[in-house]
Amino acid sequence: MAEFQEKSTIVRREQLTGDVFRLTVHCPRIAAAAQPGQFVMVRAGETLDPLLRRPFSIHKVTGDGKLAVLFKVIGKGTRLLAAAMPGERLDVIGPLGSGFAPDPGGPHCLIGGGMGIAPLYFLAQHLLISGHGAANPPVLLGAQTQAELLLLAQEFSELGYPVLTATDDGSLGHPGLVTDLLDALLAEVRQVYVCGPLPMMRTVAGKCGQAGVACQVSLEAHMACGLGACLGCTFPASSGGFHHVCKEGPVFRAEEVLWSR
Amino acid sequence: MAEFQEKSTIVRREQLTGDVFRLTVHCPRIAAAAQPGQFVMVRAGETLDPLLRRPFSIHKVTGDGKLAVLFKVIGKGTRLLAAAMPGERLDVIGPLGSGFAPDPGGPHCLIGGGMGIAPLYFLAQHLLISGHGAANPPVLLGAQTQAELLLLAQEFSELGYPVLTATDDGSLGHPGLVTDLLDALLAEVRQVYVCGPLPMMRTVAGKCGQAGVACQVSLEAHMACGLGACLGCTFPASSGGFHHVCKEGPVFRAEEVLWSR
Amino acid sequence: MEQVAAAPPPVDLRVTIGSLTLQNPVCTASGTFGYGREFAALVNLERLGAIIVKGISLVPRPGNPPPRIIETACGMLNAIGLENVGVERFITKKLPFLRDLATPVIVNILGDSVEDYARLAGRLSGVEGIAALEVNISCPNVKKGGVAFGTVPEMAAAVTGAVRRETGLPVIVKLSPNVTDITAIARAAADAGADALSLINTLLGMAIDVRTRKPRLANVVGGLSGPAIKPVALRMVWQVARAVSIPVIGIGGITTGEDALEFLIAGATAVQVGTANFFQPTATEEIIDGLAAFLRNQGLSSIRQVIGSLQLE
Amino acid sequence: MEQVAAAPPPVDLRVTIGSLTLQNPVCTASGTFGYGREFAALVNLERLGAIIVKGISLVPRPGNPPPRIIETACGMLNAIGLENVGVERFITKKLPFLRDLATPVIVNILGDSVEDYARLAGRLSGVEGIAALEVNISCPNVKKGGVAFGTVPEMAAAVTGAVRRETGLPVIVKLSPNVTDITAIARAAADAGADALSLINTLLGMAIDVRTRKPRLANVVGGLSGPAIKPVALRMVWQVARAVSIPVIGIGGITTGEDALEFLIAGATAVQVGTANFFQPTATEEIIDGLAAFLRNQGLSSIRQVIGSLQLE
Ligand SMILES: Cc1cc2nc3c(=O)[nH]c(=O)nc-3n(C[C@H](O)[C@H](O)[C@H](O)COP(=O)(O)OP(=O)(O)OC[C@H]3O[C@@H](n4cnc5c(N)ncnc54)[C@H](O)[C@@H]3O)c2cc1C
Ligand SMILES: Cc1cc2nc3c(=O)[nH]c(=O)nc-3n(C[C@H](O)[C@H](O)[C@H](O)COP(=O)(O)OP(=O)(O)OC[C@H]3O[C@@H](n4cnc5c(N)ncnc54)[C@H](O)[C@@H]3O)c2cc1C
Ligand SMILES: Cc1cc2nc3c(=O)[nH]c(=O)nc-3n(C[C@H](O)[C@H](O)[C@H](O)COP(=O)(O)O)c2cc1C
Ligand SMILES: Cc1cc2nc3c(=O)[nH]c(=O)nc-3n(C[C@H](O)[C@H](O)[C@H](O)COP(=O)(O)O)c2cc1C
Ligand code: FES
Ligand code: FES
Repeated sequence: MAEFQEKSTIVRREQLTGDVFRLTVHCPRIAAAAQPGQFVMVRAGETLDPLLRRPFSIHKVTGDGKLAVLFKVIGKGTRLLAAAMPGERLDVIGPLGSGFAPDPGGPHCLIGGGMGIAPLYFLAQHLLISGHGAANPPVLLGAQTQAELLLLAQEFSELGYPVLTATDDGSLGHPGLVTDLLDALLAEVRQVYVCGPLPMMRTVAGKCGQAGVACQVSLEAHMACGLGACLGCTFPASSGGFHHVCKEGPVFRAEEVLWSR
Repeated sequence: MAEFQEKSTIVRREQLTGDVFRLTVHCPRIAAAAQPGQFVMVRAGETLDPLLRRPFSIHKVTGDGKLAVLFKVIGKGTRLLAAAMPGERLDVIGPLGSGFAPDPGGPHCLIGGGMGIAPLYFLAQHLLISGHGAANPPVLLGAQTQAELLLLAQEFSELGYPVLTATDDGSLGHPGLVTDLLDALLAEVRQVYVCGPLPMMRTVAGKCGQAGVACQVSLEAHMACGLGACLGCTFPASSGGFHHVCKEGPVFRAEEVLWSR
Repeated sequence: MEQVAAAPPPVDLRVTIGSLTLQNPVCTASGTFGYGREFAALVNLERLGAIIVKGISLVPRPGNPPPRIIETACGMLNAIGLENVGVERFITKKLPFLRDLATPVIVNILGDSVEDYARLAGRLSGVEGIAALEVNISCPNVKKGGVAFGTVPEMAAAVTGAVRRETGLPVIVKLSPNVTDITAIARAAADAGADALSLINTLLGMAIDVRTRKPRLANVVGGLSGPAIKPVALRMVWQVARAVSIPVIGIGGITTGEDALEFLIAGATAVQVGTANFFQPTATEEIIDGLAAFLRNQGLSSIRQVIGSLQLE
Repeated sequence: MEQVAAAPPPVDLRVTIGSLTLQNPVCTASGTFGYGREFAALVNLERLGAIIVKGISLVPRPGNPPPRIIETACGMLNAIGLENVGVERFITKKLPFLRDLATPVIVNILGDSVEDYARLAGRLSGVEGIAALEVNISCPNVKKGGVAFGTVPEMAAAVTGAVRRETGLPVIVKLSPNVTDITAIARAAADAGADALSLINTLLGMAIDVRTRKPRLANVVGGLSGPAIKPVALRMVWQVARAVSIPVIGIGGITTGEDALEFLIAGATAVQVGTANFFQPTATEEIIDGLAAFLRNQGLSSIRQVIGSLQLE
C-alpha cells in the first residue's frame, strides 16, 4: 500500500506503429514496488489542460529502476505523451491498485487485446521469475493489424512463451477475434488472465465460466485520483453495488464483475 | 491591412540569457507584409491552456520569408514558447497593428528598455534601408543586467548604429536608467522612437515634450484578439476615451496618450 | 479498373430560426467578432450561418477603463463595459460593409431601461440588411436599482414584449447564466413573444493580482467565457430546450465541431462561437467543416437529424 | 567574513473559524480527499489546516452508476451521487485513523430532509475527534419536490438552524453556486446560526458523447470543479465576505499558493483544495509553502494581514 510520486526521467521512446508508443522511464521507487497488473497515473503536459493524470498499466519493469508504459494515442493526453522525448521529465504516481494474483499452479493462459497486452508482459516476466512461465500454453495476442503486434509478439517469444496471434484484418495470425483461439486451449488451462476491450473480456469470462476455469480480468474506468479517494472509477459488481477499479482493482476475478450491462 | 495566419516552422532558437529567447520562424506572407512596430499573435502550446495568443513585436525580418521574435519568459505562454524547438510548428497571425511612422528626416533616436528593444531592431533595419540610419545619434539600450544587452548591442553596432547602454546593476554602460542618456542627445534629435516599460516611456515622452522633439511610443495592453474585435486592449487617450492598442497602435505619438494615470 | 474519387455526398446544414433560414447553424457571438470586417482577412465571412455584431446601444458608450481582459484557466474574463459606436454610427459606418455580404446580420441590442430596448428595436426595424435582433438582457436595469433584466422573469418578459411590439424582425432573447433557474427566465421570454432564445452569456467572475492586491479588471468583476464554461452552458441549453418550444441557440466555449455537435444534440438549433474566434480566428469555418464531416461519417443527410437527438435511457 | 544563512523569519499562518484555530488556512475539500488515509503515502497529513472528509449521510449510499467522472477544459464533471459509508461505519471504520492525527477533522454532512441533517449533527456531536461540521446544502430536499436546500434562503436557514440546535461544534454551511444571489443564501445561513460559510460547491454542468449521442455521465448532469471555475468561486467569495460578518472559507479551483492568496485577499479566512488533490496530490503542502513564502517576500508576519486586504479604488 505504499504509493510514490516521482519526477521520472524518460530514458527511451519507441514508436511501434503510427499511434502506439512505448516510454521507458526511470522511477526507481515505483519500479521496485510494482506488481503485475498494477498501474501508474501520469501527468501529461505541464499546464492545466489536460487536467487529470492518465492511468497506464505497468508494462515492463527492469531491475535498474526503470518501468515502461505502452500506449495508444487516443486524445490530448496520450498525444502529449507521444511527443515527450528522452531526457524530459514525467511526473508519475504509482504503483497503484491491486494487480493480478498469480495462482501458484499453472498452466496459465495470458490473453491480451490491443493495449490490453501492456500489463500482460509484466505478468509474463513475473510468472517466469516465479517459475511458472516456461511450461505454459501460448499467450494469445489480438489487435486490429499486424503492425501493432509484431514487436510485442516477438518479445513474448523471447521470454520463452509460445505466442498465437489474431488480427481483425487478418494481416497476422488468425483472422478474427483473439477469443476464438481460446476454445482449443481451455481444457489444458487452470488460470486465465485477460486484459483488453470490454466485449473481449466479457467473452473470455463467459468461456472460462462455462469451462470452470479461473479467470482474472483487468478493468478500465475513468479515473480522477487513482487513490481510492474520488469514488469516480466504479464498475458494477456481481454482488450488487460497485467496485472501485483503482483500489479494489483494476484486476478482479471474473465472477466478481457484473458483465450484463 | 492584410493579416495572415501561417503555420510557420521554427528555423532557429537562440537563448540569450537564462530567460530571454529569440525564435526565428518561416512565415513568408507575414514577413513580406510586416512594417516596423507591428506585432504578431502567437499560439503557445497546443491545448486550451494557455488559451489566448500572445502578442510579440516583430523583431527582425529577413528577405527569405523569416521573422524573429525576441522575448522574456514571464508566465506559462512564454515558458512554452521558450521550450519550442527548431522544426516545430508555430501558429502565427500578423502583421498586426499600426507601427512606427518613420519620419522622412532624421536624426532619429531609438530608445529601448528590456524587451522593448525587440521592435527597435526592425525599425533600425528599416531606417537603414530607407537611408536614414547611418548619420543618426546613438541607439540607447537599457536592461537590468549586461547579459540581456550584449548580443543585441552588438547587432545594432553591426547595422552601423552607435550604441549607448545602461544597466540597472551597472554591469554594462551607464549605471542607472537608459532615459538618463537621452538628455545629452535631445538637442541634436528630431524624432524619438521608444519602447519599454511604461515608466520609461512616460519619462521619455515628458523629456521630448519639453524639448519639442517628436516622440513615438509603442504601448502594451492585454489582448484577446489583436484584430480590433474584442475591444479589450484599451489605453487612455489624451483626447478622452480610449485607444485600442492592437489596431490604432501599438505605436502612438506621445501626445495622443494620457500619461497621467 | 480506375478508381474515380466520388464527390462527397451533399449534406444539408440549413436550420431555421423563426422566419430566418441559415445556410448552416454556425454564427459568431456578439462582442467576439467585432462588426465582421475585423475578421475579413482571415475568415471567409460568406460561409457563416450568421454574423452577430457587438452589442449596440442608443448612444455610443466608451466602455470601462483598462485592464478589461484577463486570461483564466481555459477561459477569459472580460469587462469591456459594452463599449460600442451607438446605433446611428452602427447604421452609417458598420452596416454597409455587412450589408454587402450574403450572410445574415443579427444585431445585438442592449439598454438600461425597457424603453431603451424598445427604441433600439424600432430604430433598427426599418433598416435594410438586418436579419434579426438579439436582445441582451444581461444588462443591469438602471431604473430598477441595477438588477439585471435577465435575472427576474417579469423583467425579462417586459423587455421581450417591448421589443416584440416594435419590430417584425425575428427576436432572439439572450439569456444570462447567473440565475438559479434559467428555465423560468426562458419561459417568460418565450411567452412574451421571443422567436428564439440564445444562451449563455458570460458567467460573472473575478481575478486578483496578489502582488498589488488589486482586482485584475478595473471593473472588479467581469464575464467568464471560453472552453471553461462549456459544461455549464451545455447543461443550461439542454434544460431550456426541454422547457420551451421555440428554437434555442447554444453559446459557451464552443471551439470545435464536436463542441457544436454537443449543443445541437442537446437541443440547440444553432450555435454561436465566441472566445474561440480570438485564439483561433478560423474556428467557425472549421466547425462548419466538422459538422459536414460528422454527417457524412454517420450517414446522415441533414443537420436537423442531429438536433435534439440526445439519447437518454 | 563568513555569511551565515539566517533561518527564515517565522511566519504565522494560523486562522480562526469560530472556536476552532487552524495551524494554517489550507484544508482539503469534501469528496476530494477521501477519508484522509488515501493520501497518507503522498501527503504529510499533519501539515494540513484541516481535513474535511467525504460527505456522510445517515445510511450508506451506493452512489450513481458509472460513468461518474469526465474531464472538461481545465475542469472535471462528477456525478458520484454522494456515495458514502454512512455515519455509523464512518465513526467505527474511518474516524479512528483520522483521530490519531493532530490535524482537525471536519465532517461534511448531507441529507434529504431537515430532520436528516439534525439527526446527523446530533449523532456526530458526541463523538470524539470531530472538530466541526460542514453542512452540504447542495442536496435536493426530497420532501420539497427536490429543490436544493442551497437555492432557497428559507430552506438554507431551516437546515442551518436544525443543525445548530443539535450541536455545540462549529457549524460551517457550504453554499451552492447555482443561484442568482448567493449573498441572500449566505445571510440566511448566517442569521440562522452558522459559525462560518464555505463556498463554492460545484457548478451544475453536462457533457455529451457525440458518437453515441448519450450524456457522458450516467446521471446526465454533474458538478463542475477545478481551475475552470475559479473565477466564479472567487467572485462569490468576495461577494459573500462583504455580505456577512462570520468567516468565509473559499473553495473552487485552488491549485497554487497564488490561487489561495486570491481567495484570502478577497476576504476568505481559509481555503479548501479540491480537484487539485487529484492531479497534484501534494497541492495542499505546496500551497502552505507558497503562503509562507509570500508572507516572507512581502515582509508580513501573519496571514491574517492578508485576509480581506483587497485594494479597491
Ligand atoms: C487501470 C488502467 C490502465 C490502463 N492502461 C493502459 C495502457 O497500458 N495503455 C493504454 O494505451 N491505455 C491504457 N489505459 C487507457 C488510458 O488511460 C486512456 O487511453 C487514456 O487515459 C486516454 O487519455 P487521452 O487524454 O489520450 O484521451 P481523452 O479521451 O482525451 O481523455 C479524456 C479523459 O478520459 C479518460 N479516458 C479516456 N479513455 C479512457 C480509458 N480507456 N480508460 C480510462 N480512462 C479513459 C482520460 O484519462 C481522461 O480523463 C488504461 C486505463 C486504466 C483505467
Ligand atoms: C503589442 C505587444 C508587443 C509585445 N512584444 C513583446 C516582445 O517583443 N517581447 C516580449 O518579451 N514581450 C512582448 N510583449 C509582452 C508579451 O506579450 C507578454 O510578455 C506575454 O504575453 C506574456 O505571456 P505569458 O503567458 O508568458 O505570461 P502570463 O502572465 O501568464 O500571461 C497571462 C495573460 O496576460 C497577458 N500578458 C502578460 N503580460 C503582458 C504584457 N506585458 N503585455 C500584454 N499582455 C500581457 C498574456 O498575453 C496573457 O493573456 C508584447 C506585448 C504587446 C501588447
Ligand atoms: C470580449 C467579449 C465581449 C462580449 N460582448 C458582448 C456583447 O456586447 N453582447 C452580448 O450579448 N454578449 C457579449 N459577449 C458574450 C458572448 O457573446 C458569449 O455569450 C460568451 O462569451 C460565451 O460564449 P464563448 O464562451 O464562446 O465566448 C462578449 C464576450 C466577450 C468575451
Ligand atoms: C469527486 C468529487 C466529489 C465531491 N464530493 C463532495 C461531497 O461529498 N460533499 C461536498 O460538500 N462537496 C463535494 N464535492 C465538492 C468539493 O468539495 C468542492 O466544493 C468543489 O469540487 C469545488 O472545489 P475544487 O474546484 O477545488 O474541486 C466534491 C467534488 C468532487 C470533484
Ligand atoms: S480513481 Fe479516484 S477512487 Fe478510483
Ligand atoms: S486585442 Fe482585441 S481589440 Fe485589441
